[in-house]
Amino acid sequence: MSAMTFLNAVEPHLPILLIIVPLFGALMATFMRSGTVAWFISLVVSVLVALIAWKLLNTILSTGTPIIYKIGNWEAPIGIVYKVDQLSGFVLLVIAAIAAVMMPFARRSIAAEIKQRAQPWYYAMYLLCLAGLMGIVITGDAFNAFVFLEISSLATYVLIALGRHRRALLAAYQYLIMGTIGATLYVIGIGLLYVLTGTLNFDDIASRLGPALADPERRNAVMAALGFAFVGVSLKLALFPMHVWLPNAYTYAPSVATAFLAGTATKAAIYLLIRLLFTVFGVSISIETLPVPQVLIVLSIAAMFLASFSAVFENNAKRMLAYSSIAQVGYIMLGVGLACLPVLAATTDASPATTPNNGMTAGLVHIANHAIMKAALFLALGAVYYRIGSVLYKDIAGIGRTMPLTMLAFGIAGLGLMGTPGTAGFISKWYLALGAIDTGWYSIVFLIVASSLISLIYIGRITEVVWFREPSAAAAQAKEAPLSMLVPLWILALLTIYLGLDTRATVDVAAEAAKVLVGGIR
Amino acid sequence: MTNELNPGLIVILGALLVPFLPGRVLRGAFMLMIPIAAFAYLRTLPMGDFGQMELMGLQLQTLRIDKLSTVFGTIFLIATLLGVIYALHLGDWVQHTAGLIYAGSAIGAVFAGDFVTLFFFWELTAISSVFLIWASGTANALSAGLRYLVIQVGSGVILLAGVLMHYRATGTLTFGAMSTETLPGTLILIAFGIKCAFPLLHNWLANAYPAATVTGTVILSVFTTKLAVYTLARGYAGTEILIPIGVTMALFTVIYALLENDLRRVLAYSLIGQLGLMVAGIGIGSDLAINGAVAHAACGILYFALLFMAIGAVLHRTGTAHASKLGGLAKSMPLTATFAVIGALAAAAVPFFAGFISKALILSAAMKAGHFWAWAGLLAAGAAVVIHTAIKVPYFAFFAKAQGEPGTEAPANMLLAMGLTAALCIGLGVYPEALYSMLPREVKYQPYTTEHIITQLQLVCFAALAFVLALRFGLFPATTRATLLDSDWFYRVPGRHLAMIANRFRSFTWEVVADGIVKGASKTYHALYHHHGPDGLFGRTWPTGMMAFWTTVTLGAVVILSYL
Amino acid sequence: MFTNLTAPFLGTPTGDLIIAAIAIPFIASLIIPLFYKFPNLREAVTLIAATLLAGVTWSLYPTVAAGGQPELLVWSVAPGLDLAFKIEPLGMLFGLIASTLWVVNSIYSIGYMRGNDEPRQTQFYVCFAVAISATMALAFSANLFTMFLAYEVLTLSTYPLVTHKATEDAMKAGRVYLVLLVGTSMVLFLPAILLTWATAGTLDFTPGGIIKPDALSPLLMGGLLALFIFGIGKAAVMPIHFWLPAAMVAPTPVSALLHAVAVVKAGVFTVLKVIVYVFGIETLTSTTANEWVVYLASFCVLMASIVAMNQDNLKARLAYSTVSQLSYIVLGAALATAASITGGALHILMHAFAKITLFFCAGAIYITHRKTEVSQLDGLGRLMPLTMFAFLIGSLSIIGIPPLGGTWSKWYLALGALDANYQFAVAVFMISSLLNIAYLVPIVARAFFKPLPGVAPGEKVKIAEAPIACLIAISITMLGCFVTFFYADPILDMISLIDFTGSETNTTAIEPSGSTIATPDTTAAGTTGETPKGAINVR
Amino acid sequence: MSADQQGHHIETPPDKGTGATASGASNANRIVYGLSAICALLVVADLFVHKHGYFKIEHVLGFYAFFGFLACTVLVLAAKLIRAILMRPEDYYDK
Repeated sequence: MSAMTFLNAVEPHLPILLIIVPLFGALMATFMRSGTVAWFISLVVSVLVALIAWKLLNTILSTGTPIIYKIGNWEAPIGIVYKVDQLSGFVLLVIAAIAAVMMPFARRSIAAEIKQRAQPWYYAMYLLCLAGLMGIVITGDAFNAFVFLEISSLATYVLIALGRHRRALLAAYQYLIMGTIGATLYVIGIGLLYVLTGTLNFDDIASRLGPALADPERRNAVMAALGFAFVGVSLKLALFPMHVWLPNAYTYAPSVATAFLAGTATKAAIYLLIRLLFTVFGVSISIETLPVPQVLIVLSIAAMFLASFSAVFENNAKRMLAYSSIAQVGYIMLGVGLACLPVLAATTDASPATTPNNGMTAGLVHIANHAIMKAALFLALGAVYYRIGSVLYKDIAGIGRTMPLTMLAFGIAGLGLMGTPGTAGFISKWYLALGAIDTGWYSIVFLIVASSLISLIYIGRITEVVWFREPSAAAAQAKEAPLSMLVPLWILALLTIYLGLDTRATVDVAAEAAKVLVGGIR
Repeated sequence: MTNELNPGLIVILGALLVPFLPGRVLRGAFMLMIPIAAFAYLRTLPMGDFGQMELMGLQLQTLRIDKLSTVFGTIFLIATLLGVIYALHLGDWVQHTAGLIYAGSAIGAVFAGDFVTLFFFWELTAISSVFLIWASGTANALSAGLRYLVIQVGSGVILLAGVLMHYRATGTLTFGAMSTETLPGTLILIAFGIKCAFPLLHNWLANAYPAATVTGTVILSVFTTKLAVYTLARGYAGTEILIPIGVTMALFTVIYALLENDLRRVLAYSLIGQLGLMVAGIGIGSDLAINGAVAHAACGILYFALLFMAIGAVLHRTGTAHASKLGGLAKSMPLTATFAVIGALAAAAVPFFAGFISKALILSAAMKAGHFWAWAGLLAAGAAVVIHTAIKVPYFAFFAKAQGEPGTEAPANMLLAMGLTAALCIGLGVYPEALYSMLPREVKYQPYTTEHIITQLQLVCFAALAFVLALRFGLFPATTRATLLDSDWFYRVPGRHLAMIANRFRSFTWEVVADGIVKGASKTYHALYHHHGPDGLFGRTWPTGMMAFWTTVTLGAVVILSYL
Repeated sequence: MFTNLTAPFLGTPTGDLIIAAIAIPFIASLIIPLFYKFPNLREAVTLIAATLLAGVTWSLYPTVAAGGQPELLVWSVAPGLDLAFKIEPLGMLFGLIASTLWVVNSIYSIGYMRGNDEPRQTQFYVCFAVAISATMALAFSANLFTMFLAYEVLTLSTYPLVTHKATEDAMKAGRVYLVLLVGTSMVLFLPAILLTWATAGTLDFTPGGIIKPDALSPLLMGGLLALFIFGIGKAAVMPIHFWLPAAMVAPTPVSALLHAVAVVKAGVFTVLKVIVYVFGIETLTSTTANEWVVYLASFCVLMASIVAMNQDNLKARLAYSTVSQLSYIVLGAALATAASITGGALHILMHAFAKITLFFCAGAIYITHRKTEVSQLDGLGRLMPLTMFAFLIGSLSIIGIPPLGGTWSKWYLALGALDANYQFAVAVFMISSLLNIAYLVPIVARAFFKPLPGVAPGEKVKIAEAPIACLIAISITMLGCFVTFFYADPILDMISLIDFTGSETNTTAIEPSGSTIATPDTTAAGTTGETPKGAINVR
Repeated sequence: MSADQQGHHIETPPDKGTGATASGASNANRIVYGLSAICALLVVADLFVHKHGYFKIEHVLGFYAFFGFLACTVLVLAAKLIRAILMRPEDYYDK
């Protein structure tokens, strides 16, 4: 059997492989004694998953039609269907790529932060989490999505609990409680939907909700379903004010886990919310019947500001970035919220139906951009932690002098976070603001830029600490991070710049997805 | 190109070489050569417009030779030569260079055919001349020089504004006859008026000239004001408003000249008075009057230079020029005293001295044009000159009872300069045709008629009699070291207070605003820190129950909102 | 997936030169750190790069002077966000100034940094080169996005220079610098660009502007202009000027080239570009949206001068002077006439030479005699005659005295004020000249004519001038003040190539030599196709 | 400074000043008389001069003499009056 025929035979099954490979990898890793071997398995699996995701997205973009994979060849209402369209393909690739890129980094970092005994366990949970996230995104079934959500969440609790700090356990515990609440709310929501429509398939629910809504007796149930599902998923993606589990979880998790979670976990949840709002409930319900856009916009803006302010005053770099993540989630959700609002009379000559929605584009682009930038930032801190065992400001003072390459990458990603032109962050901000202008909410434009000004302050503050303060005792002793750490870090940092200058990989795809999602609105 | 170079530039270029020449002798010889060379060059130039060039899109005419410019150029060059001789003893290259650049730019301005070139040299006179004041090195000289500079450059910028408007309105830059009907014409007149020390715009002169160095004052007395007279003669001949202005200048300065104690300041005021005569002449505007103004400018240059030289020599030797500290120097400085007297006689317009042949033209012109009051005013001012300049200056310096140390005779170069100037004063008085032939307008005038001689002598002698009698009966105002209020009071007292109050107000508001900003920022900071700091509501770790509570609240809110 | 991956890279000879102009300093910034142990080699890299860059920009000049506008689309980042360059006369002028003065400044820097024994010199030269690279990109930018990108890079690359001393004061100043410049650009400039994009559908600098007079309500039009004016914080229009005096903690070469030339001029240059190519002077004058800027800029011109008078610190005084002078250019832009914009552009040149001279002198005084305050300069002219003479020349050029370059910019600015019918602005320029005297000339007077403390008046003193590298630089820029008076015609010719109306066929008055520029009568609302009334002869 | 203040008090005594040319009061008197004589002569000369004046007043006998004397006297007296108004201490502006 030649390689070619093998690939041809495998190709139709790529969607399920996306889940099976990491699951199998996790299983293998569990039985390993050596952390290094487990790491190697994870590395191979991650890269494989990323390649599969890339292949899938390419296929969709070239054919333009979604890939539908029926598990066991059962038809939709009965069987579970995996569906890869532009949106899910995009998010899959983002998550898989982030997971793969940081694997080289993980070995040394994990070896330093986690007890030898627990290392294979870490990698197993890591792959399990990856499988769960992939599943959330790829599935076309509401309950299946719940299952994957729980898989990834459970793995996450373990990942967090593996953190060296004694508070890691508390953080994991809190997240466990909150995650369970979120999952419960979500399951109540889809339970209601099942009662109303008799199906769990996203597309089928969508097609059957219309009559349900028209029926005054069932109308309230639809609204309740949406409310529960919305709040449940929002909790997972740390929408303000349900974000409070996040700072501690990110702060006390092992460095690589933080970077991984910050880049991927919330993104999968965001995907699920978008899927629910735009595909399942559909534009007419989520937007015209319910105040979802208003709620989203208000909460997002609150997140952008309140969390950013907290980031300004933080003295723990990881925690600062955690707050920043909450704010950045606000950006993404603001884009989603703006996408829900009616667009004013076309400001450009092109006809509205063919122009992608700027708000949604911004939200989706920022999923990728934020994942990259935040992963880079956390990885840089991971490298610092690896060298000096702390990320408190007082300890990392002046570390730019001893770890210049690490901190330079940190600085570049930081610029991206501020939305400096020439970085990926600017592109997100640009489309987000355009989305606000499209809807006529000029004031939001100013809120967006004002909040990025706050990010200037917190990034500026840490920059000053690491570059201009006199080195602390620990920082003065530090050495530059090893190459295995620098390479992933710099790949992400350079991506931050590259994606700010060449947006075909992000904006074009996101715009396609936005067109598919929101096309009907205009 | 070579015959299209403005003679002023020759002087300026020469001046720029001066600092690099070693040794006082070589430097002195070179400096003497500069005005002579420029003069020789000027003689070779035919009448006409030359030096056309385009600079920054502007059509310039950098050299205009006609009778008006030639007579001023010639007398300026002569004065330059005299000034150089007078300053030969100095070792200070700064003053030499500045003085020559100053002279060169005044000469250049005279030969400028367009407003841009004029403006160029106009500003250059201001910048270069201020060094002659600063070179005194006293605190007073520094501040007086600064005020002088601001006012001079102020004249320049007003000129610039006027020129720009003129250019925009007419599209031409040629400097010709102007009208005061228009805003640009008025602005340019004001600019000229500042340099010409029009009433209320005059105080820079009285402040700066006495503050300058000994040699500096001599040079200063020549150029700035006479350049202004030239520009007025070119641009505003026959502008009636100039007549009252001129008469006012001639009359009000008498008071100050009578009262001032500092003899250089006396001369400064007197200079303004004589400028008034010229301004009035230009205002009258007849051929005779213009000729008179030009001739009087030429003569005025000579005899004021001579007087400033003499008083300068006194200052040089005794260290003071205050009437109350001088006296009796005729014995120790006989030659200087003699020259001073010659200058005084010329100033008093005694027949056969320079002033006589020029002043007569203006008075006759006023008479012929029927300007009775102007004529009477100028006549009165002319009589007063006899007292405050011709008698008071030499008297208190050389003949009154000695109040201070006796000096020694002036250095040879000063004496030479004074001697030459004195000779010119007498020469022109005796042979007026030398000057008359150069005057711009074609008018025949004979100053030496019996009637004219007699009447002028009457005027002079009775004025002298009045002085003698006033002195005798104690009516002559005492010369006291004091400050006389003048128009500079307006900006030096209320103006300065106003500026200080405004500045205090500015810094006060500044502080209030800055304070407000700082306080506001710090309040915001603390409020934010309170809520967002590590221990704040949004920064600390919440208990799990609270997290769950807020989740519930959000759920409730969303659901309730859905039903609304 | 990447169907449009072929880069739209239009490789033309001039295009390569544009890339070279931006790449040379950038590559230099990468090479400099390699030689951190060999200061001579390191400085050689800077000097070679500077010379090369100047050569490249000057080789572009003939094309632009002949009426060409080399273009280069490097990359299309996203729809509307093109990384593109186009050299029009204003940009050419600014590029020439920045690149030429970088050579001079590099010479000076060597003298200064070594004379002062400064730490972290490698970092200094690296950041400097990056800043120059950004300046070139900004000068040659073809649209607002590219300009904004370069603008931000310029801010960020100069931040380490401002904080070079790494003292608490320097950090504080750096914070002000960063927050004000990045802050205004993010909070105001960026929304302005966004609004422009939403309104006009393009960000390209287009002759005649891209915003139509009726595209926005008068209030929004004024508001958009306000976003630009205040958003471009580098132009230091009050009250966004605090960063400039704060930035004076930087080493003097930084103050000289960056905070007197590159950075601040980048600000006013941006303002000029926005007025000419984004709004278009017709749009502005017909909607009178520019009116308030005229008053604001006038206020700044005078107020900053008054503040300057009260500064004892020499560099602070010069900084406030810069604030005032920058407002000249903003005022020229706001007057929105061909002549005033010509004047503004000329002032970029003239003020650059004059102010860099003044800063060079201030630095020379500091490294030789450790004097920083005006009140300490008594008699210093006897010790440093050349330096103080250069200071005088620089001051006179700023005042606008012929034969120094400053005369011409004032001339055209005032002409423009007359054309725009703002007579009072003429008065502002004139009064400001006098204020300039009041805060600049006393420094020279004091240095030359007050006695040197501790030395008897007649006593000979030994001349103690700055290092020779500094003196060379000072002399060059001082001579530049003269040269720009006598030989600025080519610059004027080049500026007059600017097409202010965007309708070349309409303005028949434009000749190939560009000797005249016609703009339609400001009140006639510029209906195209009509022969412009009251064609204005700029020259 | 003290020298200046002293200078402030040094005044030229106007009454004694007349004869202050070291020759004493008689010398001064001689000047007065001599000058008066010359003046008288000049007025007499006026009788023999034919005048071409444009203004009638010029033809009055001894007009120029009278005018010169009067103008000077008036201006001197005016100056003496105005002195009181304009005179300030020497360091007036320095305060």
